[in-house]
Amino acid sequence: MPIWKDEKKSKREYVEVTPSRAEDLWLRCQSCGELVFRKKLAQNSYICPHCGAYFFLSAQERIASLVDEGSARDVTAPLVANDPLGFVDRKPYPERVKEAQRETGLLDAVAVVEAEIGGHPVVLAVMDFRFIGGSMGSVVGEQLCLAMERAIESRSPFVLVAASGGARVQEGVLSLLQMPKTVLVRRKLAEAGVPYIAVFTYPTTGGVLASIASLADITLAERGTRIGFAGPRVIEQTTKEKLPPDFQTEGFALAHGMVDQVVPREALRDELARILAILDGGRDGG
Amino acid sequence: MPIWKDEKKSKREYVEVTPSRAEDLWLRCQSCGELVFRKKLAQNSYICPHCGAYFFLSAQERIASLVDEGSARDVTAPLVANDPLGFVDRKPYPERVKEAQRETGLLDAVAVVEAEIGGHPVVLAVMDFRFIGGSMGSVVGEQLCLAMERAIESRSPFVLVAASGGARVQEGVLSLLQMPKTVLVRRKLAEAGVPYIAVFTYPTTGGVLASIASLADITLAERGTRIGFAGPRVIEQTTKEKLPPDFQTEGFALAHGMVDQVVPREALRDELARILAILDGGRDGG
Amino acid sequence: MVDEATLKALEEKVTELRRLVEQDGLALDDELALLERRLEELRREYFAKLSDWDRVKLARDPRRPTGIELVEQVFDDFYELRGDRLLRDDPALRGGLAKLSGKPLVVLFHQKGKTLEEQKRYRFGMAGPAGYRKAVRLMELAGRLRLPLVSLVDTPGAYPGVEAESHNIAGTIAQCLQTMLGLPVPTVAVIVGEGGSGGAVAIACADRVLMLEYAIYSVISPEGAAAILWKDQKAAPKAAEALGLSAPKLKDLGIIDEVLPEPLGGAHSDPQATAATVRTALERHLSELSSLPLDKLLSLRYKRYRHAGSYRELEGRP
Amino acid sequence: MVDEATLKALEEKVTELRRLVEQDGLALDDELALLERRLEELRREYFAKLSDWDRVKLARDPRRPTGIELVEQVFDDFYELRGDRLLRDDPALRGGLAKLSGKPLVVLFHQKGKTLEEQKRYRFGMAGPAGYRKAVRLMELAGRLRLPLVSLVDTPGAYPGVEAESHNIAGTIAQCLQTMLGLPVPTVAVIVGEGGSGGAVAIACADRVLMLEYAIYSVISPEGAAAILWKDQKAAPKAAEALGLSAPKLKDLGIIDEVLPEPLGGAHSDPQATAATVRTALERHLSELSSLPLDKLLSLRYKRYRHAGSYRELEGRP
Ligand SMILES: [Zn+2]
Ligand SMILES: [Zn+2]
Repeated sequence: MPIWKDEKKSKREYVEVTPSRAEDLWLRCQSCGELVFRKKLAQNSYICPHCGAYFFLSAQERIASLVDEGSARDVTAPLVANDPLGFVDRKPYPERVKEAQRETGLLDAVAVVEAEIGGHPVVLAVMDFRFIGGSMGSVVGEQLCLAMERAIESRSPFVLVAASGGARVQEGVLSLLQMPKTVLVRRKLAEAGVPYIAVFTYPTTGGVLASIASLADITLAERGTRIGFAGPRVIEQTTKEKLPPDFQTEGFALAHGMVDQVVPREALRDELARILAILDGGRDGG
Repeated sequence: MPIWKDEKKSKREYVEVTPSRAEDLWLRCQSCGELVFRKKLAQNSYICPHCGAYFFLSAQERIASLVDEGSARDVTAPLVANDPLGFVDRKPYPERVKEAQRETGLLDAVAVVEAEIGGHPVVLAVMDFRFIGGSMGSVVGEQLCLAMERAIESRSPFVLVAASGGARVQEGVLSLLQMPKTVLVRRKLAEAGVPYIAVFTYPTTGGVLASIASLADITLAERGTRIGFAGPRVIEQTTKEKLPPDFQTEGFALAHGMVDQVVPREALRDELARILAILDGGRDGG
Repeated sequence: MVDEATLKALEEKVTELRRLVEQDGLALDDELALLERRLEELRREYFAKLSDWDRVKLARDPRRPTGIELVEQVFDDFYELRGDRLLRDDPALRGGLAKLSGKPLVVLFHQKGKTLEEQKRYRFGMAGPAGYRKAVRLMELAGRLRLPLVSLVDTPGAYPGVEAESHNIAGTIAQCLQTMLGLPVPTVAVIVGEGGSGGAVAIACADRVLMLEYAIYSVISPEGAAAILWKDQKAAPKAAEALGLSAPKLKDLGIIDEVLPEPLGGAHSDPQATAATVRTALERHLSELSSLPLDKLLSLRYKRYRHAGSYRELEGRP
Repeated sequence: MVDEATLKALEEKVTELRRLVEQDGLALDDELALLERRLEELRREYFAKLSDWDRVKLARDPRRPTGIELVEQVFDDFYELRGDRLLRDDPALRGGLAKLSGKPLVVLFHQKGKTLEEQKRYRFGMAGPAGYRKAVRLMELAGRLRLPLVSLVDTPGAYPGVEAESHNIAGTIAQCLQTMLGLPVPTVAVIVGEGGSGGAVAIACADRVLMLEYAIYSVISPEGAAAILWKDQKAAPKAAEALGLSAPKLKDLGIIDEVLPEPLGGAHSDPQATAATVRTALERHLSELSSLPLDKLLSLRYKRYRHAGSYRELEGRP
């Protein structure tokens, strides 16, 4: 999985890092080759203390890195994917789902928690790219809708940490329909006046970007993410265009007005806490 | 007054044409030098039958060229400009207003009629560039608001033929406030679901373009008009930019998505009638 | 078994012969009648066992009536509205005012080309940010003037390119979805050719979604799915089958409301008849939807999209 | 009579001397005190007979606190939001979330620069389509989250240029007006420097419009009016007088609600005090507006702008 590495703040580099297994106490950084103690890594927002490379984050690790310790309550609905098309490519879809479940410990590509960030309650949905590329199928769509409905009910801001390669191809048009579905409930969130903050992490692309992820009140991009609708290969094949070197980087997105701020991973929690503190008028003496 | 001339459809040229006096039976085309019989000119949409140059149109002539014969009822409110600032440049403002009134036979830079176009009732407001450059002061702002309110009441589409150099400088910020004022009533028009068609004629610029004129449901540009916010001289002085040859032409506006269609003057009436016929669901058997 | 190439060759021969008879007055009526009978037989045979890959090719056939051809035949009048009021006018996604059964409406449609030159001009029906922004503008116009919205969908997908990404094509599609789903007027989408991914659903999230019989609607192109999932370009026919992109299949899944039958040989073999079918269906669905009170219309729309998807409650953690 | 140059020279001398005393510890207290007394006298004299042209120069003085400097001192926290979601981020018109008296709000402000380099970066506070589109976006955000909107206006006008015209700067300003006038939340504008024409009113059509004492608000720059109406660049001072662009004059005309007093010498002579004045005024006006029911707020806004202007009924045709 290619992720971003910030070497002396000037060189930009993607490196392959194997997703970690929960039982490993020590992890080897694929960028500099050093062994890092997992606990230390967690304290350092999963950034290699030796070379600054960003380790890939599971949904669980991402949640832990963002919320106030001990505040998270898992509210992911107990839903699993059907196989409406009886889809078989090199593998049957149900098998892919089961494998991803085993690998990630998740039911599908998103985890939802109620938690606090800097003392401010939120409904937090975190997508996991390890689960079939973070693709949005029926379960992801439903989880996001349920999360937003929960945010409306509790009047807590909705925070989405996006990480997705796009639609869940194996569910066909039903997967495509998760775009209007999530947008519809985002409209309800807006009508209720509940804030929605999106965080784009590696990668935020395709149908997720072209629906729910692009419609936040406030949009942060984690440093090193990829943000774009179409894949670079598709673009090069279709248009024969030469892609600029910063194409679909977070800097490209910022330069083109697509995101409000680019945030280094280690600052993300504080940045969210600061925004939530401003919005939380009722608490701070309003 | 520079207006546009279409010579063999390829050459683009602006020519000076003196505004006509109502008592002249024959007019000399400033483009080709030929004398033209006024009545014949009127029948030809005030386009020179010899060279195709567009003659400058007064508000009264424009109205006559657009509406069904005998259908127009003048509903311009009997309002005249005050001189809130006691403004004197090379001439006192009240004197300028009186001169313009004498020259145009209008109270201010806009005339409003209830009329029919192709049998479809409209409230039609036509600006007159001869009246202090078609500038939008308090009277123009109020007339446009009253016209829109009349359209709301009668549920007839509102048609604005814009021709303006911008704000009425002599009324200071009060003139600037005609921008939010007209936009506010345009909001009411929208809430009432009454259609609004704007026709950009020579020239549609400045504060009028940056408010009411840009907010129509459907926007036509008469061939040969100038459409732009800032004057070319201001732009060249401020930015030292070289302006492209088609800058702020109706073709430029079409190319940049600012207008729906460019229409030759002789087709304008039929074009409006066709749009009104489509919108007029109740009449045509709906 | 009849293959596509044989059929196409015969179709072309018949067309040519018909021209000779009709225009040049050649006395070939007997030969023509014979060939026409043979063509009909072949067509029946071919269309009886249509594979999904055949459907993909049919849906993309450049002879198929394009957006503007349908619009001009389906509606009584059409007045095109151009431009997104910011960037430009995108010719790949067009729209304007139109009239149906004497009532005004707003129509949006993708535009493809027939000749190579046209195809280039319309970018093969792939619209960019300006196109989808124009769509948002016309949707808002429809809402403001209380006019129903009809969309005719025919695109391989949104245009992928540097300029499109620079102008936030993804965010613009999201805006389209958001606007269309909130319209206080009836909305009907007809997938008339290719319904390709995000670029299609952006203007297809309607109260009613209809499909021409040989149109396709898919989350990804079969070629794309073949490359990504099968790692094999040649797997496209297999992918087409797996993706469930045909109109009958999508009707079975409850994703679309109605399959609009095409003439034998496909829409291009009789564009007039095809347009008449679309027209009749639009009249019926619009009349049904227009009779609903607004709150009912909106709550039905809400239900339709809120419950889109297929999943089940967990019976025991995996 | 004191002129601007004399005053400015003395101001600079005092500043320099103060630096020497405070930083380098030089024993020049007596000289400083003397000069400071003299400066105060001169200031009093100068500011007592301020011409409108003097005000124009004051309003444009690059030493004046810029948008971000005010925002950081007026509000308790400020979180900048960037980008128009289509073109780019325009640094000449900025905005974000802020807090005042513990309550969240959305703030918009023009940004000018102090140094030449900054001035270029911020295009002298002249925003283009991306800036006004960002303003629309943040206005909509304020409406959605029910947050009051505050704008600090300081611009010579919208940016004039080919790119701005290509992206419909006029239409974008019109959108700004339309959005701001429809917001279901209290809106307060403060003209803190230059309120230049359409680029100013685009974010100044608020429920309350306040002005710093030496700010200006004008339909056209005095230089522009001089060129167009007097056909004479040197007539700018005369034009400034004629245009009625000073805060007291605009208060007399009922165009603005309140003149916020500046420290002697102007806002830049005591930015903290200026910010405190703005803050207190904002708190008062927001608290008044927030206590109104929404329909009352909107009907007051409607009256304010519907009745803007000065005209009379005709007594007899001319
Ligand atoms: Zn490392
Ligand atoms: Zn002539």
